[in-house]
Amino acid sequence: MSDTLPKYWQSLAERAGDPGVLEQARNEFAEELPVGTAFAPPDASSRRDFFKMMGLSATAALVACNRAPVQKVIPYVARPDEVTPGLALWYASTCGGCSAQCGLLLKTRDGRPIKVEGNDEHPVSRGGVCAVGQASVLSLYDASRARFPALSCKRTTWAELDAGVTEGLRKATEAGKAIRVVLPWVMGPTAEAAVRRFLTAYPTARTVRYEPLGELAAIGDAYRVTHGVRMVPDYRFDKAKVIASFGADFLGTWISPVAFTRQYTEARDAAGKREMARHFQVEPVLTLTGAAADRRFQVAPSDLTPALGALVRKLAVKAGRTVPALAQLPAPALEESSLDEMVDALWAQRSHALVVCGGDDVASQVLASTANALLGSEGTTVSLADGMALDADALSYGELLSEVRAGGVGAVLFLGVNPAYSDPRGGELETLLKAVPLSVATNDRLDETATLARYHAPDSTALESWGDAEPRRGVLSLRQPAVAPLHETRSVVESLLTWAGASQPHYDFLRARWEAEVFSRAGAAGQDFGAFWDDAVRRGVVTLPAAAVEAPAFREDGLAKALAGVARPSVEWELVLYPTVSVRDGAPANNGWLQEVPDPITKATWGNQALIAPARAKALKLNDGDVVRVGVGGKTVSLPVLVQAGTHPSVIAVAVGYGRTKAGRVADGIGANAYPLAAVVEGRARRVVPGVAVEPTGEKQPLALTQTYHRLEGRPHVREAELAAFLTNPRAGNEEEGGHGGGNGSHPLSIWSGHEYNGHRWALAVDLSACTGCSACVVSCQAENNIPSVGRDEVLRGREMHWMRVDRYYQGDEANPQVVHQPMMCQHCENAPCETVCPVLATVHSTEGLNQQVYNRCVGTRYCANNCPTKVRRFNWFDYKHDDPMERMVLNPDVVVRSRGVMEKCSMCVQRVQEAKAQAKREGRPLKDGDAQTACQQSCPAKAIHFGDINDPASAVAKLSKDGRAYRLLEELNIGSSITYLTKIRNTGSGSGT
Amino acid sequence: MSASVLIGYFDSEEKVLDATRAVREAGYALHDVYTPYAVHGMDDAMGLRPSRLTWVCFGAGLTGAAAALSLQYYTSVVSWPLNVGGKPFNSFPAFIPVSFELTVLFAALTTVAAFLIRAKLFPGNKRVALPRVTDDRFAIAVEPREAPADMAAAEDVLRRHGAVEMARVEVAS
Amino acid sequence: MNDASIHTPRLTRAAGWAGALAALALSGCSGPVNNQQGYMPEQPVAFSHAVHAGQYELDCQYCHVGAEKSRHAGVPPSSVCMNCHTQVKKDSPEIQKVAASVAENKPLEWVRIHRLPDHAYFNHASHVTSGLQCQTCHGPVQEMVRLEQVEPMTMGWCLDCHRKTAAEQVSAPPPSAPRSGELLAMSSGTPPPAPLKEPRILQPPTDCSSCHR
Amino acid sequence: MSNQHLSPLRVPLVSEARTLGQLTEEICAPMERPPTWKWWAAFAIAVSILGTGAGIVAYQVGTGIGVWGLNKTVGWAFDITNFVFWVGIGHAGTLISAILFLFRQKWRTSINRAAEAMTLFAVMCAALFPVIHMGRPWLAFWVLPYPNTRGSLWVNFRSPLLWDVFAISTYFTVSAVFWYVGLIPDLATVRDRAKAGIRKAVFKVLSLGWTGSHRTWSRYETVYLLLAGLATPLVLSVHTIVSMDFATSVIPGWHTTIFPPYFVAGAVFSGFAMVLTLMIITRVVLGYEHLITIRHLENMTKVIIVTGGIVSLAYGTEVFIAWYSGNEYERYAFLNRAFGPYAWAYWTMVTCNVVSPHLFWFKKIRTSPAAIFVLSLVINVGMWFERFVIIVTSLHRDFLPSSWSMYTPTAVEVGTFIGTFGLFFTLFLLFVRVLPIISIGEVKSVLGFAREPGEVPADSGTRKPAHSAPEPLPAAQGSMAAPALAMATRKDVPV
Repeated sequence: MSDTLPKYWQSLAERAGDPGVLEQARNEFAEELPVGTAFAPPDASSRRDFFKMMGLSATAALVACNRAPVQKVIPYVARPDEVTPGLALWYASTCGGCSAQCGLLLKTRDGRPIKVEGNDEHPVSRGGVCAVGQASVLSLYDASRARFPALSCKRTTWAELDAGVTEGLRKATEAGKAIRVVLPWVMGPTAEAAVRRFLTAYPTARTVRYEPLGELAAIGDAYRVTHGVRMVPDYRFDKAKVIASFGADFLGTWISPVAFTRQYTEARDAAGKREMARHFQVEPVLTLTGAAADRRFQVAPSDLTPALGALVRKLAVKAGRTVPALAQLPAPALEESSLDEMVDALWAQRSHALVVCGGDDVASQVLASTANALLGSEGTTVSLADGMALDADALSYGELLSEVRAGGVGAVLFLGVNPAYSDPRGGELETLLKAVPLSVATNDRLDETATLARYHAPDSTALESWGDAEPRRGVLSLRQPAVAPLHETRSVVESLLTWAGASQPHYDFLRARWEAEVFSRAGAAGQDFGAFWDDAVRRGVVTLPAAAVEAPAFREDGLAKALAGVARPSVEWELVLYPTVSVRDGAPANNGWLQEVPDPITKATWGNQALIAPARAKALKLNDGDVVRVGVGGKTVSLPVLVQAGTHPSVIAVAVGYGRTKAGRVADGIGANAYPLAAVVEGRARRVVPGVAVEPTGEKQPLALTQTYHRLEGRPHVREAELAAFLTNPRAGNEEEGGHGGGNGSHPLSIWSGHEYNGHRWALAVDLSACTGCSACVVSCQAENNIPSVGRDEVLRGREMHWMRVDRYYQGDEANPQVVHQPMMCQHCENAPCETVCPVLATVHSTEGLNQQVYNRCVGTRYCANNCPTKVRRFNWFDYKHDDPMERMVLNPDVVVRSRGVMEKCSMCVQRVQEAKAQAKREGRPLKDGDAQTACQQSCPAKAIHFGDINDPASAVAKLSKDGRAYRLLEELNIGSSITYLTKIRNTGSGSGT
Repeated sequence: MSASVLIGYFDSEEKVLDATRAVREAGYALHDVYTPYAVHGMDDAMGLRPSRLTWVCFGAGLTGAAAALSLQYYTSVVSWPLNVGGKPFNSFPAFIPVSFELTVLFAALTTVAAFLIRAKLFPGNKRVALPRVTDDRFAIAVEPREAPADMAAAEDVLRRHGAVEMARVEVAS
Repeated sequence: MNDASIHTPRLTRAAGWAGALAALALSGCSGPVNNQQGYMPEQPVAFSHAVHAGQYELDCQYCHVGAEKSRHAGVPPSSVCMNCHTQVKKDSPEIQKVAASVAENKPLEWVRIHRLPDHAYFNHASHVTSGLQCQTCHGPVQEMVRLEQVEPMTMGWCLDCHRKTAAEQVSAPPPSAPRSGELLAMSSGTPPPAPLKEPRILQPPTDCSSCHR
Repeated sequence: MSNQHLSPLRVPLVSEARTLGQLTEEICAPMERPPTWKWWAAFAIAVSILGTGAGIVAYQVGTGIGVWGLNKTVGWAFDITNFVFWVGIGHAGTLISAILFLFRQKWRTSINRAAEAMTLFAVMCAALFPVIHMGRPWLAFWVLPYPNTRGSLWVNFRSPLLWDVFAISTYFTVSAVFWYVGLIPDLATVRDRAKAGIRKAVFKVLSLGWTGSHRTWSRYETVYLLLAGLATPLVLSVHTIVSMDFATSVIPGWHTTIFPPYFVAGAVFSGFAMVLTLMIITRVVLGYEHLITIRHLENMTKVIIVTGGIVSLAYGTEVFIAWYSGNEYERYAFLNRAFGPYAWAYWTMVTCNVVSPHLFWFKKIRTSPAAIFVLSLVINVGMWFERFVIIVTSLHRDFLPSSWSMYTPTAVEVGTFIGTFGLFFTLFLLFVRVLPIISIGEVKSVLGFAREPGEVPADSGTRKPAHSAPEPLPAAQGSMAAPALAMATRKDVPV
């Protein structure tokens, strides 16, 4: 039977089967789990300690079963003031998921953080949160996180660790050996201050900035060339009218996808602005951004830079400038006409045009910067004044390796970076570190790098620690803990300060720095810092008045040198290593939600694949699931093939972030690690590798896809219109009125008169034009509604449990298809086919128009799911137990955990709606539009989902449902869907029609 | 009180039909006729009236239909009306199948029950069948009369119509 | 047909048995299934609601603070008991248990009496702010020396009240907790929001998703 | 019974001359002698399959429906296929009994008992699936409307599944009653043949004190007629309701108005095929070739030709309407059936159900038990695939292409299906052992059918030895113990 059980849940059983592991697990738990310590003196000042207690009573509640076992109620001994059991507390904070640092609201219940939402007041992320940010709350409870500091992977105390580290640092300093702090580019101003304090304390210390994907480094280095400053400008897609992106997946993974998505949808709000930015995408592999583009040109990876060069050349001609450095660039394979189309469009908008470039190639970033300079878009779509300065003095990781090899390094500190896994030279680290007397890692777990370090000083997660961020100059985002550290971990800032001999709590350091540096700039004249601080903590973000900053100017002098190496090799295969929107560079991989959220393009879960073009697959007689060996320079990785439309024929693309070996029980062994295949050019890792060998192994490995059919078969489920047609006819592309009469609002002939909805009537509107398919909603829904992750085996059987999914269809040529995304959830049909067929009334309609599913009444005939025309119902095939005592803490106590054998589906977040209604009632006021938000709506970075009362004519959803773009699914069935879809508008410039 | 019944055994359907008619025409009261299978024409021969079980069946069927419809109406409209798939509380067309089934169920069970009761068939019944009438013999049972001579005449009638055997049996009345 | 027809009484007897069985089956189905009515376990501390809520007329929400704002009414922390019992009846062995709890920082493990299954959502605040008396559901607590579950607390019992309340068009009392704006008004001097003009007619929901979600 | 209207078209229903006593003897003999080793072997196999099936079901109930191959798109597959398959088989029994009775088809008499038993066993097999296909089968009783403490939450009388509950339970109850009522006189025969002992005691209870009184016979005939009259629309209603599980849905390929007659015809089609399968075995094994004659078999093949024709017509109509309706989903559903990933199942169905019955136009095939036997199996396979095709190919690709998926059964599903055959044959073998599988009373009443009055030998007290079977299958020969063996046992009866 074991092989029929889902793998994810099975792995516990596997562990249980191994007595050694079991013993280890037991010890761990005995020592660390709240059981013994729950009643330890809760420090009166540490207001968030008591979650443990509440966790315990929650455990009791979950254990409770049919017939009255005696249940205990365990109250606090002394209840913290702000906590009322059963009431949610919200903390404004800042995401630590990636360098974008979006604003968050953390929802805690009874002391446990249970949900991450976007902070609407945050001027950069503006209420959106991506999938990774959403999932960070599950990572908080990751059972594989380090629970204590360690020396040589064995438990130690912080005091011993600090003594050892300080001693090691002192020795290194005394010996004149170098101390190297390896850290990411973006840590936040206060953490950078702590790093500076550390560097001051140890004169031989220097920073090494490490970034697995190399994107920020490439931009920084390019701007050092073109503007003399190592920085990342603030890209403003909202101000752009034409966007040309060369391989930058800015909606998916590039720099700050949440902020960019919101800006992008604003720039393309055809309905509101009556105009729409045109988006060109030039890329070798279909990305989320390419899928959204109006015009997508497919090029080989090695052709990206030449193509961009040619574009810049043409721009220079338009601008009447001669840039000699451009002449040396090789000619691109991209057609002249395509280039001209882009150049004309860009030049027409000039300062409102934006050229961006992705990847880790400095030359192409230099070209993008040149293009923006030529267009004059600096200051509008590319703001250098608001940009983010990067550490100008930092060494590269390659330089560090050389130093270590040379024997001059006395201490290395890894601050949350994992080069042993994510650098192609990661394998060398183990031997190299043996020569370094002191090595310390602050990674959150004993991962690939931390196990190599002598000391492990685990950092607390972003949800457990203080901190701040400056995602745009002048926008200061505060991070506050939503819970005291669950384990014996310590904020990296505190660690650095301690080792620098200036030990003080992170909070004090942060507050002091804010008082000294932020408060003074805030222009809050006459205000008391205490009030300012309290307000900042409450809001989570402070926007400082614009300071007059002189933006650096473009200069040509370095171009020739920077562009010297650009070549266009002609090879059979080029390997592209790309990050996915879920596990990104691999850091958050040990997270069931992220592993299971399907890739927005490939729809693959649990692992990476070798993506190849359909034509190439046909030629090689390769099908989905055929395992190929990808090799370069003696290193090989075996991966199943996924035939991916929109892939350049010379490309084999592999996602990074998989194949972890020491991330934990979820991620280990899922997929293969492709980082070792990366090239190393001049000490830098490069994710485009020309000349790899691809050979079929003859093996098969099924792909865990959530969608296996990719064409609409001409069905009108997704409707689209060209901008020009839409501007003349608001119903363009949406003329179809449903098969047999009817149309928006009006009902086809029916023998029944229907029911009246006199009070609220909830409905959703989904703007297909705004939706980018990023899948943040899927994870948000999963977090809000206690949806289990079922594991690879169950996904393979087609049993993922997501209540909402994002359908992705291809149209046109499969070599370079048009892509549409359609969020799909329960349609809450007025005449719901599922309700009629349930024998036991487990699914019926509410008086507020919701299609209710009563789990406890369900006997599990699955008839409803069969009769569901949109197949959005999900069945609990097994007991998907939330049995990890840590991970169970993430459960939302307002939503019941479903047992085996029952059907479940989207409830339109009825618990949130009820809570909003109850709140309004208690406050004695009517419910306003926007009081109740569904989880998917809340986190959508594109604000593509609108929820509200369709009976309230003032509500957004009521207005949208009457829009010319509005249509409902399957109207000819007379199901009366409550979900309105809005036609997708494209701006391909091809005139009219779809 | 008990009395002896005269039993005449026959070995074929034709003979027993003839004999039955003859016994009745001779003015004897027929106690009953026992046969191994349902002999067609015997109702006439014995002068039995058609059974009234058809009416029981009809009544029970009506009861079943009424019960089913009221159950469905009560539960769906009165007790807890719920909006199921936008259909009205009283979704009459959808109630027809169950009504039909219950009509048949009530009719069938009631008819059989009425038959069993009327025919006094029940488990634990101590009645014993006459020899071989459940196999290959047909038997006519003639009600006794006061005068023994009459019974002798009856025996004669039976014998003339081919009775292969005669017997007198005491039965409870 | 009069052969051996002596067994009619048996038939009637059998019919009687069948009837009795059917009645039993029916009563079994309609009777309280799985409810805890009458549950009155012993508690770790012999706390008497009759003394506190009855004799001394303490407000329920003095101890059960969550009742008006949270879904949980909450069991009071031991420290709440000690608000008075540092002075009153310090020497009682029962009080000493509570004092010990506070001293050792070890919560008392009360036995839960009123409970709904996990799949039923219940919100105290919604009911209390609608003007429902605690006793309506919890019985005459102020007379109970040892607490007992009085009502069946089944789904049907909940629904009966919801349906009746909806039918009778009962109004909610004015909110006792400050409304949004009122707090601000109290502290900052801005004009408080206008009082509600019309009383809120209670519309207790009978939708499944009100409680099952 | 005399028969005045002899015609060349009518042939005797009992192919060899028999006395009443001989008939009793022959029909009761198999249950009165100890079982043969072949019966034991067959029974052992059936019980072990049943046991395995029970184990598999226990595992499935204990672990979860996830052990089946279903997924988010295909929520029913083997389970409901098997359910409809077994219900379909369960249709011939009551149909043969009731409809043929109403139409005065006297040839029914020698097969109706076994066919009714088959109905009951098939319905038991069928009823298993709606229960175990539930995610929480232990709550299956929730489908019954009974007063409860949930505010009295009732059931959804609009759901075809609920109609199924009532239809299947009514069908089972009425079929069982019909069968039992038919059995009462024969039970009395067995009772009267039995000597004192357990058999006597048991049959005494079961026969309810039947005396063969004609006053009772008279009412009995009325009741039987009424039951037949009730059962006939019931049979039709049951498969109509089963078809409504699909027909009332919105899924293309299910949402079809012709389903009720189509399903009923299909049920009769498969039911007769199953009756043929069983009867061909039984007549050989028990030596009943003169009771279950070639003519009986031939008549049933004719029914199969007709119902097969109806089924074929339905297939054609579906495809035509899918094209004619202009509904893109409907069109796609049928194109997908014929040419999609499950085309193999569709063409298996067509071959078995549309093509193979036409072989019965040939008299030679129609009168060859071996050929009929093979074809009956083919038809049953075809009818199983029909349900599979309807259920799985409609579900796996419906409206939104994004949710399209494939279904592959697991060993658990296949094992459960095979297990139901174990249940079916265990019950059938027990039935063959303990009850007269041919209605003694009814066959006796047609003994004289199409014979001169004198042809029926009046019982002279002498018994002919056992008939010689026309062409017994070699394997079955040994079990044909001569009725003469049992002759002595009844000599103690006077007269």
